[in-house]
Amino acid sequence: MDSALIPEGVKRCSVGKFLIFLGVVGAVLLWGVFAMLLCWIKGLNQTNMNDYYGFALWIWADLAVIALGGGAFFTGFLRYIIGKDELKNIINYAVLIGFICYSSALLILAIDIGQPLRGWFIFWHANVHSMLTEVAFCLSCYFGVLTIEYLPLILENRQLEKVPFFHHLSHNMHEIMAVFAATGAFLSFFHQGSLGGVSGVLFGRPFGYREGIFIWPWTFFLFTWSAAACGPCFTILITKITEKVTRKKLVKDNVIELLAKISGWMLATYTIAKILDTWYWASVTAPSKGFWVLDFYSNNPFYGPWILVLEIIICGVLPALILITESGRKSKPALLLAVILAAIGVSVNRWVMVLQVMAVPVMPFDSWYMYFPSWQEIATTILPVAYGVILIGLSHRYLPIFPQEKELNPVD
Amino acid sequence: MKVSRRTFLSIGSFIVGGAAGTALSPLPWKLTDDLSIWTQNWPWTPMPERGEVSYVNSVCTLCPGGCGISVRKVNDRAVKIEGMKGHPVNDGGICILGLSGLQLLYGPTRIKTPLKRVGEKGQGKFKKISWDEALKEVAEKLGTLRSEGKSHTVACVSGSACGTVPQLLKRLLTVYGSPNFMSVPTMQDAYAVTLKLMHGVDACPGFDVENADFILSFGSGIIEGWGSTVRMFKANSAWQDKKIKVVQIESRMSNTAAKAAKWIPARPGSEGVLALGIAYMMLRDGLYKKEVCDSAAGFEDFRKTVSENYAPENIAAATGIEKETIESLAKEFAGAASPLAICGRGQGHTPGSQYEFMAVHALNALAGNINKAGGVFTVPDPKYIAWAEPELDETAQKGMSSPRIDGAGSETYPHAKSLLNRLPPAILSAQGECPVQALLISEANPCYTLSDTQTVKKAFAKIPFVVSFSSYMDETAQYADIILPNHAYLERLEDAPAYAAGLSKPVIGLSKPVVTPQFDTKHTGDAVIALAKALGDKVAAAFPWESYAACLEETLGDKWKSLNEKCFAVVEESIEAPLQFFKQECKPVFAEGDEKQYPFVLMPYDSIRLANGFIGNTPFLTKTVPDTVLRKNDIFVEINPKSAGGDSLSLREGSAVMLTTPKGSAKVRVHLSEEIMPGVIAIPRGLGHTAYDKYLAGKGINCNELIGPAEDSGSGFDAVWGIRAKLSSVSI
Amino acid sequence: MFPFIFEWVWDMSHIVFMGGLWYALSIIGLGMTYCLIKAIADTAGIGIGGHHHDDHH
Amino acid sequence: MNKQHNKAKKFGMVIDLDKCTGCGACMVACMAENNVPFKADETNKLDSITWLRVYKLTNGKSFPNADFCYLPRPCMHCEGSHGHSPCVSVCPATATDYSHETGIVSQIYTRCFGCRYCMAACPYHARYFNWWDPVWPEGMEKYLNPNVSVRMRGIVEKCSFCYHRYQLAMEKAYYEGRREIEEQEYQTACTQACPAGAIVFGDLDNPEHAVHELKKNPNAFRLLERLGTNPKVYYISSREWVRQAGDNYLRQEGKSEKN
Repeated sequence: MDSALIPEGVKRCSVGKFLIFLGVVGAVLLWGVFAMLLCWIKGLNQTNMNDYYGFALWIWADLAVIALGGGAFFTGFLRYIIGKDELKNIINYAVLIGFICYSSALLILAIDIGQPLRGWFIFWHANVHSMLTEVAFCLSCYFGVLTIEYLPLILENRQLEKVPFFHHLSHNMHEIMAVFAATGAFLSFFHQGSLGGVSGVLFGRPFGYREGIFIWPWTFFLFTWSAAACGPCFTILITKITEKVTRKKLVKDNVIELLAKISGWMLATYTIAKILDTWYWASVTAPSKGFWVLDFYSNNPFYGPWILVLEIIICGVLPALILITESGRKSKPALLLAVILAAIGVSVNRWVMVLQVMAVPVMPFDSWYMYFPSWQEIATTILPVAYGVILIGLSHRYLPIFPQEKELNPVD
Repeated sequence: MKVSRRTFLSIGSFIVGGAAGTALSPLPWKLTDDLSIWTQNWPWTPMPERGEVSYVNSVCTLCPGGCGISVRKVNDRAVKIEGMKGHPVNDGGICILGLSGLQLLYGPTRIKTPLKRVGEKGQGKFKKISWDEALKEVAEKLGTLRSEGKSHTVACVSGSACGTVPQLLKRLLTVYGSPNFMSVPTMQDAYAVTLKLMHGVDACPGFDVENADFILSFGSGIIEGWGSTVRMFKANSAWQDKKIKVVQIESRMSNTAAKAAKWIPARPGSEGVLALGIAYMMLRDGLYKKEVCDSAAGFEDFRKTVSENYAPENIAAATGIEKETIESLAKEFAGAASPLAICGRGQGHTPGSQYEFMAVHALNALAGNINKAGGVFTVPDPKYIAWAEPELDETAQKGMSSPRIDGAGSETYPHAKSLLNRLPPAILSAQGECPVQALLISEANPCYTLSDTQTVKKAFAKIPFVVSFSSYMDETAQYADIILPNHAYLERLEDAPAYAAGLSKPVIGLSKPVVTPQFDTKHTGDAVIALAKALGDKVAAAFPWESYAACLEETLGDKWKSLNEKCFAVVEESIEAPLQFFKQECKPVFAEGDEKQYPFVLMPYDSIRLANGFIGNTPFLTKTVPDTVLRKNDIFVEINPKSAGGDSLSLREGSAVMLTTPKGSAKVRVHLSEEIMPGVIAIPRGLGHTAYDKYLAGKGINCNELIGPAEDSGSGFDAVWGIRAKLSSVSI
Repeated sequence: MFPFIFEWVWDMSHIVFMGGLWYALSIIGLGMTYCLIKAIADTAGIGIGGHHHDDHH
Repeated sequence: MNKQHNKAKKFGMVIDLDKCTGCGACMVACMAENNVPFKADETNKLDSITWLRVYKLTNGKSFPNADFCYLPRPCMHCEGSHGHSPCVSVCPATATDYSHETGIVSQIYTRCFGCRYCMAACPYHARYFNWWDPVWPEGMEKYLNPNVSVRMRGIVEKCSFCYHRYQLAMEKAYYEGRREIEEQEYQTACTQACPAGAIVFGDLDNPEHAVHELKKNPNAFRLLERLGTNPKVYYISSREWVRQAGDNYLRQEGKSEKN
């Protein structure tokens, strides 16, 4: 039925099957949209956030998806700036995942703020000293860049490509894509960093606060670094999942392995930096404010030293070791484990830097407070996941996302 | 369809150009801007109107403390209540309840028109009626009862006995032919009986806290709302500045105890014993004012009784306090230049045992501190109400000669003027027709504030005709047949004798209307006059005034002018108070219940953030209640962790538990606190309302439902301070 | 965001931050404008860059 | 006249915890003055707007050596270093500002779009979010104060040191031809209401104001001084454990650093 739209030389499932898939995921999407409307119409009392948890699940989701979406900028950076040409076989997908992550982040932000209709004040009345201003500017600009990077892909659809204007536009955009990618990388370095700065600058919150250089706390650099390390891992992970679902090999192993190797070294260096940062913070920064590091990990029902071990050792050192060793990269289960751990690790880091910062009591007579999101918060957080799945489904079906697909899956 | 390059180009440029054009036009920017402006002026977010600012001085009558207030108005709206500077009671300060008074004035619990009951008694279903209908119905009912010779079956409960409105009610009853005027008893009444017995005077107690230099408090909530709140707070601050020592004797660490220099946790109920233990030491060591006491009547008997029974070793078990502590307390107390011993538990809203009051007062007497700077004063009634004796007709005389329903003034209870606590049992124990055929209630909420409220409500349900003058839909108003709503306190003109201010001189206040009445209400004074007029003849003749305002002006006479200007007048009057010691005729009041079956003692405690009298808590007050007292609708009781671990309970912070007393049980949650004696459970007073609005109703439980009355053997007042209790697990 | 909004101060932070922002925006804007104009021109067969395509992807 | 023209002021508070009775009058005075809304259930203190909140501190000892103390916590109007208060610098929309003229941290309600970053930044929990539409029972909106705007849902609010009272006092002074106001002309609602006289308010830099001397009391301390927030609310307590409770200390620091 829709065969005219499907790229030439590839096989896709039947329309019926595809519609069932859309229907199931669409139902989840609608649930999320319903929750989103509740939050907009009735206000944020629909959430379990409170005056102690001004930042909660959504801000974590924002930080996490932006870190995971970091595959787009870093792969782009490697492909267009460093010149790792093999990566052209995965860049499309990295861009698509990035596009989904960033549009999701913007949507979540629009739900998260108390007065969405005034959201534009962040630009109009910008306070340049606020990390959040930097986030908002760079995020929106980079989202623009991702749109620009995604647009040619859409225009390469079999039918659209027939329109000469679209064909030329797509071609021209490819021509100067390095310029956009460079701008995107520049923007990304800053907004990934400023997201790290969000909690790093909070000198009233000793758990989040870090010293740094000029106006940038160490978390600024750690966030950029970790996004560069774990974003590509997430791209690999999603690629692997897509291959599993479509029961097709879509990207050649050497491409994946190259990306995994670079990620591995990034992750290894990041983990070392993170350990150093944690050590300095635990032995110098926190004590100067009257805190012994275990104060942050005791007297509460959830946050214990285990989370530090999980984030740094299990989800940092371990995947880094797997990825930097050739045998690790070549072993499919090990590779899969490593990218999963890396994605979890960066998510745990973002969780800690948002939720645990809020949970730790600062006034000596205050107490730990735990938080569990309301269903509306969970639904609105799952909403972008459903949206992402649908967009991937549509893009994979109708757009030539994987340049190696035809070669790897010859149609009889 | 074939799209030619030209067509495509033109369509394309049209779309792109159109989009760009729109984006560059002011339209989207204007819309975005308008939307954000709209969010700043949501029609459902109120925008208070500006206007001319003015201040009206008045006197707060939410409690009998008699503080001066200054109310800020914007046009005809009252917007803020502040303390009146220069007022002898509070000098600019104001308490938490007084501050939130506008929530009562403009609040949803106001009764807006006269109401007539349509549902079952206590159900709270009413219909609106006119003032004419309402007054006519009440007058007819009263007329019928009077003509049937049942005038003595009409009773009246008033929040206080002082002031023109209570006196008008009393006068109405007198000329109508009923002796049954009752007021809600407080510690003032227990003190009044004490002063009568120990000095032979009719007087209110005054406490010269500003000049005392050692304060020994037997459970009085000095900063919990005892006496006149603001005055006591100021005194407490002055003590801090002057390093004056306060010793608080109390089984739970109240705010007062936390602020005090020394907290002595004594077994609850043993305060009177402890006071006499201190008296023992003073007598033994000759640390008392011999020139005052030795010549006082009954002193030798008193000395003998105390010496025989109150040696520290004898009372150590009862009080839980060591001999040395008692010894040093006695030395410190007697050694101070102006020591002051006070009692009246918590806010003093309940009378307490006569034994205890007299024991504590004896300490002041031994210290020679009566009617002296820094001591206790006998403050005479200001006596400004001097109306002509009314002429009683035959019915009235007959009615007045019948015995009082509550037994006050009888041989059994010679000292009490009224005994409201005896009213419910009198009604419930009567055979045949209810001994109270009609009841008038003004400024009182006995269905909430009396002990064992279940019984009280049962009794109220039996009274055939209840008339309430309440401004608010409280628990008692729900039991009314007719409600004749009074103006709220900021809407009416009324004298406010500050009998609870505890100053050494009587102070009269004048409460002035700050705003015009918001609803179709009537001043109770005017309603009483109207009722009297409707009853006719001699009853009407006793009320010659055209209106309540005219009555008040005439009553105050030469004081009217200055009162009207300043809102207060200090009456320069004092009274001779010869000292006489009492024979040991009073007994301590024990907690009801079997010790084995009920291992704990349950004790209500007062908090300044919980109004627990006739006035219900305002939303602002409830908002300040900590989450260790109330969470959602669950009340928390305080218990020492040592007591929480016992049995099979092993309670944790916030555990739900069944609290059972001989009077009833209720599901509560526990707050583990090191600030309370093991074995004692403390429950906040002031929660558990069933009436009022969603900001108060249904929150927690009323401690009075779990506690039964304990009649004092000396005065007949309800002197209950606690009850035995047990905790059992509850299935959730 | 703009010098005419009252929060704007001519200080280093604003110049650096807003400078960076407008720089990035300009590149993106100019780049897209170039692509669009060139695509229109290519479609109309005028040809700006000189070389012809088909050698790509 | 030796006073400079419109000399910069630094308004602050000194709260005597020995006098504070924990009665909560300051909280209610604040709510009444500043049109703070209330809900039917305010027992969840994590979403209950109380610009001034009275905390109860306990010494952690067991009966009968237990002790407690109340501590009223308004906004600290942190100066940080040179006005770099924790919340002001993080607000992305310049909706909160540190005034170098008065030392007051303001909140512009119509500017705030509710991102709550300032709340995350404030270690004192002095900032509150309007999770709900403010609703008054019918008729009760009559008592609302026209000098303070009612806040709409979805924005952050906090103690302003009753800034509107400063404006009114300044207006009155200008009207009477004066450049400066007297200490008593500008007092916050909580200070005015405190029945114990525990709160003293004034210009910390003005030697004629009571706070200027009071803050030098050897028993004076501020909350969380070690964070560098440089707050303008001082507390006085004669009890050592209370002063200790004002900041975080490492175990090995013992109890000697502050006494």
